[in-house]
Amino acid sequence: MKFYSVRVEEREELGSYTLLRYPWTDGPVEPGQFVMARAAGYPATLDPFLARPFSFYDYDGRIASLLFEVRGRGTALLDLASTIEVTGPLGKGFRIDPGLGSAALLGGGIGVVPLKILGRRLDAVGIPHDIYLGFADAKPAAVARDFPGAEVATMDGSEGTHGTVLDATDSLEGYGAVYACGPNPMLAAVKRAAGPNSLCQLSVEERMGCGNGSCNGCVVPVRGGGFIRSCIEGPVFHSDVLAW
Amino acid sequence: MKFYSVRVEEREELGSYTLLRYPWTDGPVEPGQFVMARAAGYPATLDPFLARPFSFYDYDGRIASLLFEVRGRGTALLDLASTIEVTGPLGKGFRIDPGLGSAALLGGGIGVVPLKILGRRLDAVGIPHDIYLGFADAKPAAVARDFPGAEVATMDGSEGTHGTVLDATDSLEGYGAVYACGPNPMLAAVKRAAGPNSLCQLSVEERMGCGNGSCNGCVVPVRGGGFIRSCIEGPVFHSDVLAW
Amino acid sequence: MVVREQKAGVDLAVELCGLPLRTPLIPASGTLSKEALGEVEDVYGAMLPKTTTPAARAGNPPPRIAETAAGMVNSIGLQNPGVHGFLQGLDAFDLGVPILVSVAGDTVDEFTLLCEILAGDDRVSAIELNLSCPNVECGGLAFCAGPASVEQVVAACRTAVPGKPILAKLTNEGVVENARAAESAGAEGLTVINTLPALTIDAHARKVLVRGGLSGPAIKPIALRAVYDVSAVVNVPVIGSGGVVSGTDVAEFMLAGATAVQVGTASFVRDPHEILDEFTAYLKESGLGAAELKGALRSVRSGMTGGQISG
Amino acid sequence: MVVREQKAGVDLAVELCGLPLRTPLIPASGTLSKEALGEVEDVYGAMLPKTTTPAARAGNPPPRIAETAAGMVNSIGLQNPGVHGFLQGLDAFDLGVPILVSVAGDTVDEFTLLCEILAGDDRVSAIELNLSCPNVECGGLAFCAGPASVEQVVAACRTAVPGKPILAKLTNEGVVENARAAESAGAEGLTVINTLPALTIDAHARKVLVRGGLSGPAIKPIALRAVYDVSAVVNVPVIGSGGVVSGTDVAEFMLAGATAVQVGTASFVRDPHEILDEFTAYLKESGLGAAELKGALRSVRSGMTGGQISG
Ligand SMILES: Cc1cc2nc3c(=O)[nH]c(=O)nc-3n(C[C@H](O)[C@H](O)[C@H](O)COP(=O)(O)OP(=O)(O)OC[C@H]3O[C@@H](n4cnc5c(N)ncnc54)[C@H](O)[C@@H]3O)c2cc1C
Ligand SMILES: Cc1cc2nc3c(=O)[nH]c(=O)nc-3n(C[C@H](O)[C@H](O)[C@H](O)COP(=O)(O)OP(=O)(O)OC[C@H]3O[C@@H](n4cnc5c(N)ncnc54)[C@H](O)[C@@H]3O)c2cc1C
Ligand SMILES: Cc1cc2nc3c(=O)[nH]c(=O)nc-3n(C[C@H](O)[C@H](O)[C@H](O)COP(=O)(O)O)c2cc1C
Ligand SMILES: Cc1cc2nc3c(=O)[nH]c(=O)nc-3n(C[C@H](O)[C@H](O)[C@H](O)COP(=O)(O)O)c2cc1C
Ligand code: FES
Ligand code: FES
Repeated sequence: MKFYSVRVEEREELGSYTLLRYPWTDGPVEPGQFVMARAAGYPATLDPFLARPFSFYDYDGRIASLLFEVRGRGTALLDLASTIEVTGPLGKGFRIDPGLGSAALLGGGIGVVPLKILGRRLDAVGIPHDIYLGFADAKPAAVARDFPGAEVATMDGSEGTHGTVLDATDSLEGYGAVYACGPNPMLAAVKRAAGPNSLCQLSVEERMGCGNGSCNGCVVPVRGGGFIRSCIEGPVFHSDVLAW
Repeated sequence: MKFYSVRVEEREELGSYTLLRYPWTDGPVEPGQFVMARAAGYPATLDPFLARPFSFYDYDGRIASLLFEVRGRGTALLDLASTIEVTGPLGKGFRIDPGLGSAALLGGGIGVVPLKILGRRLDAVGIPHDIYLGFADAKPAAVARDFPGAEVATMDGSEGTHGTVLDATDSLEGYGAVYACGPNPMLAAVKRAAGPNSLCQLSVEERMGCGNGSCNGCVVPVRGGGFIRSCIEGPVFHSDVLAW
Repeated sequence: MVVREQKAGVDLAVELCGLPLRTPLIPASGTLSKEALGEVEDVYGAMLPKTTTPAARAGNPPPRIAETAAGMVNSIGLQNPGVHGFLQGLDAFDLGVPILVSVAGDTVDEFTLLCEILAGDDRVSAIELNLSCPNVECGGLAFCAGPASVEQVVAACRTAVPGKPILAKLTNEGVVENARAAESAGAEGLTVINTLPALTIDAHARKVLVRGGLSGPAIKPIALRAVYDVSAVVNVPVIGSGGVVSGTDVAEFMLAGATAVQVGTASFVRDPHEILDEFTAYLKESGLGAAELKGALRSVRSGMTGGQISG
Repeated sequence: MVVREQKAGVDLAVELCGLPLRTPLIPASGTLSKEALGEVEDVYGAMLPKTTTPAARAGNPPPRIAETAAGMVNSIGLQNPGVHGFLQGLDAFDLGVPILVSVAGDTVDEFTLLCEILAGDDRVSAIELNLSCPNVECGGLAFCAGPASVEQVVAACRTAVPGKPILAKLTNEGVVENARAAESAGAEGLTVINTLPALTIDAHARKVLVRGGLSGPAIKPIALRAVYDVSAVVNVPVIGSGGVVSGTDVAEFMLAGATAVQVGTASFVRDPHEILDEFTAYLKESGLGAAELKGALRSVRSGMTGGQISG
């Protein structure tokens, strides 16, 4: 896989998350696409060895940005880096169908990331949409300032609705399209809540070894049996493809 | 082995070498002693895993400094670091015997490092000494500015005497004590040149795994057979102990 | 006839079992997908897709991978569409270089069947037997992939495909004896080594995370020892595999005795063009052609073969 | 009676072959010198100096070590003053915890002789047989350290020291069978695993740099699999060794089935107090005592024992 070494032009803390901006001119980027990224690789260090997947948070044709939560070593190192290694855009993003009517966008925690470009794209083609964001508490919810008009829920009630992101919605059944990104249990709940009449697309989070379809490490179970790769056939799937 | 995380207070380029200053208050440091050092360890990265040995270049009771040449990964990372991990002073340094008369100090390339503290210590006890420094060419020879009055030789003749550090000396036989640090072939040549009448001490450079005597990785062959550890019994040895 | 690849005046070509390879690099089986082929043009001397089996296999449920120090553990479970589906998709792997096909069976008969199917396919230049999977006939233990079963499988396959070279891919466990067994049963080449049995545990969840095979730079010194010791005792070419990340690593494996070298896990995090460029630079500096590296070690320290006392 | 070490209200004590250990940490043989003992007070539950042999050994000429990805290769060559000099210096290792002594012979008779010498020394609480060295009786091949020779050596030593527990230290190669053999020959404990055979090459000098044993975090997943599989088939306690760097690593080995855990290469680059502190914090968080970790894995995925299909 080809990695590009890029300078971090700006680093910002956004609630619990870190925002990194880096120069990127090799567009276009589809909403829901991701990059593999890491702080440093060969020859400086061979550990951690693998890169990590991150959705595009924003992209204006010149500057791309990542928004991430520090979880383990990969993200801790990224958080400190002044130069990072990234791939070009990978995976299949959210499909937009102007024929479906209004859309609901649901993000759970760091799962808000792909919704920013998605919202802008829906605006561009004139699809009305509502944004619902769920967080553990008020600290990560600070990112909601980047999503004007979004309904916010927190598990501890310290901001917005008390409860899950689904508690912030009345019902998803009225929407023609439902888009969601977040932890797998949230995605399964969204799938159920969306019901059979809307087109429901879920961006899943699996461990990834390569990001270009080579390792078969990132699979999700599909209806009818078997597994497919979330880096190539996803990370965004129609909810009825998934066996969960 | 205990490592201390210290901030690099100053970084300077000195000809081909890098000088790092860091706070250190756990004296005293004997001339010829060394530390194990590295840029980062667990949990950030497990590669490179081992630390590397570096002589103390200077120490004033408050600030210690390392002077090093970037050779491989360990030194390349050290060169970029703003925080480094170091041990306390290790090994047996140069022994100073005021009864021996004047001393010759010989440094080859980055082997100049331990001579700075040594020269100052000789000054303190009133032992007259001459300093001879040998380098590949004029670029690394820039470090000689830190050794006022030193005779310099370069292999390409671009500065000082054309030739090896021994070519910069008339003869070593008149000195009561000879101190040398540099590549092993240079040390062997100094041993021969020092002759049987002076006390000749050599600081050797072997790969080290631990620095505290535990791995048995850093041995040198001794006269009469067998091997001894350069991190504990050295790195400074009386020349007649060594089987080369 | 070997097609000579001249890159910066450097001769990258090697010959493997009579097959001319433009470069000694080969993708390790299971680490280069169809979708990624566009990124690797002109790098590899041969193609080597993921192992195929008689019937389609769904593979293991996730999590299938876990990162470890300078490496990773995988338990993909040989997910593949089965040999017939595999052959339908094989044209994608035609990048103008020989195609090697990796096969695995649960029984000797399955191995033989796969070889018979591939025997008649002109696109297939050679067959790599993935002998590292647990063998059902021996009760599901990878351990029983000892010399006797290696010999049995190789001999059966050798008979089933008279016209194509057979390569035996071995694990580290018992590699020298297995290499001898494979050679004497007729293998024309040996791939050394596959991943090592490994396990990762999530201490906080108190769960086994992934049980599978360890790959990546962590295992390079193990793989180098295996290649070195196997090369010393067999006459057939050895293909090095395990932890190759850089062009210098490729050189190390060839100096250790390998004729060609596989790039696996590293291709997930590096552009293999860079590896080839570094290898080319190495050859230029050393003044040698790729085919000359084998045997170009300047000195072998005494006591360097057989059991060296560590510790 | 087990001396209970209460650190932050956490129970660190374990029992190993009837010996009470204040903590489950033990220095791996060959990685902690007399000179470094001042740095490790209160960390270890037992002491374990470098392997000793009947006669003094000078060891191998340098270079003896080479760094590798997340690890190192060593070929020290069992440098030691011989068992008599060793015993003269043994008092230095008395830190108030049991002393285990590691021995290695070139022949079964040498192993027996060492055990007989140690049998009468009250300072020695148990004997670890370093079975990983090439065995001269088998023609110098590490390989012949198979079940038959393991059984032979352990049985002979068992007879020679009736009064002290015998631990067999095994390599990864054939570890499960060798563990069974050692147990049936009377070993009261198993140390799993020693370094793996490995080789490093300096491509620019075109020389073998070091041939020896690989240690460090690179081998942790290999060692964990070995401990897990061995623990599943033996009844004697297993001591984990290989790549432990952190307190979480200690927990992983104990969850995998180890009763105690050795710290080797990591002690060169970390203060073992930190490892113990991290382990203590882990226990605190998990609410378990050290002795409860063995068997505390919450779930074992199906197909997790025996041969898991990777690739
Ligand atoms: C397509 C895709 C897009 C993503 N986009 C973003 C993003 O925009 N911002 C962001 O912060 N994160 C994103 N992630 C998640 C991100 O990749 C992980 O947080 C990251 O890999 C963690 O790396 P680490 O080295 O810090 O943690 P590790 O050390 O790898 O793991 C730390 C902890 O996180 C858990 N963990 C790690 N990866 C996963 C996973 N895939 N699923 C469940 N648990 C896991 C581990 O079990 C462990 O407990 C995305 C993931 C995918 C697949
Ligand atoms: C007691 C002692 C004091 C030292 N003091 C200093 C000092 O003050 N300043 C300084 O710059 N260096 C000093 N060194 C040398 C320094 O330790 C090495 O340059 C360093 O370990 C190289 O690390 P690396 O990761 O950059 O190189 P590596 O990647 O480890 O090696 C790069 C290249 O250097 C060679 N190399 C590495 N270590 C050695 C060695 N010990 N002997 C011979 N060749 C070697 C390797 O073969 C390789 O070609 C000292 C060494 C010792 C033993
Ligand atoms: C420098 C060095 C010397 C060693 N010497 C011995 C030894 O004398 N006897 C022995 O049984 N094991 C020896 N070992 C192996 C260790 O005891 C340990 O089993 C192995 O290194 C794996 O653990 P680690 O990864 O924690 O180092 C040595 C290891 C190293 C690195
Ligand atoms: C994700 C993954 C999948 C693999 N699949 C296969 C496979 O299908 N068949 C096979 O023979 N080897 C397989 N391997 C092993 C590699 O081909 C290679 O031998 C091994 O990874 C060591 O090389 P490396 O360290 O360069 O990756 C796989 C390895 C990985 C990491
Ligand atoms: S991450 Fe490797 S196949 Fe998807
Ligand atoms: S460096 Fe380990 S004993 Fe000297």
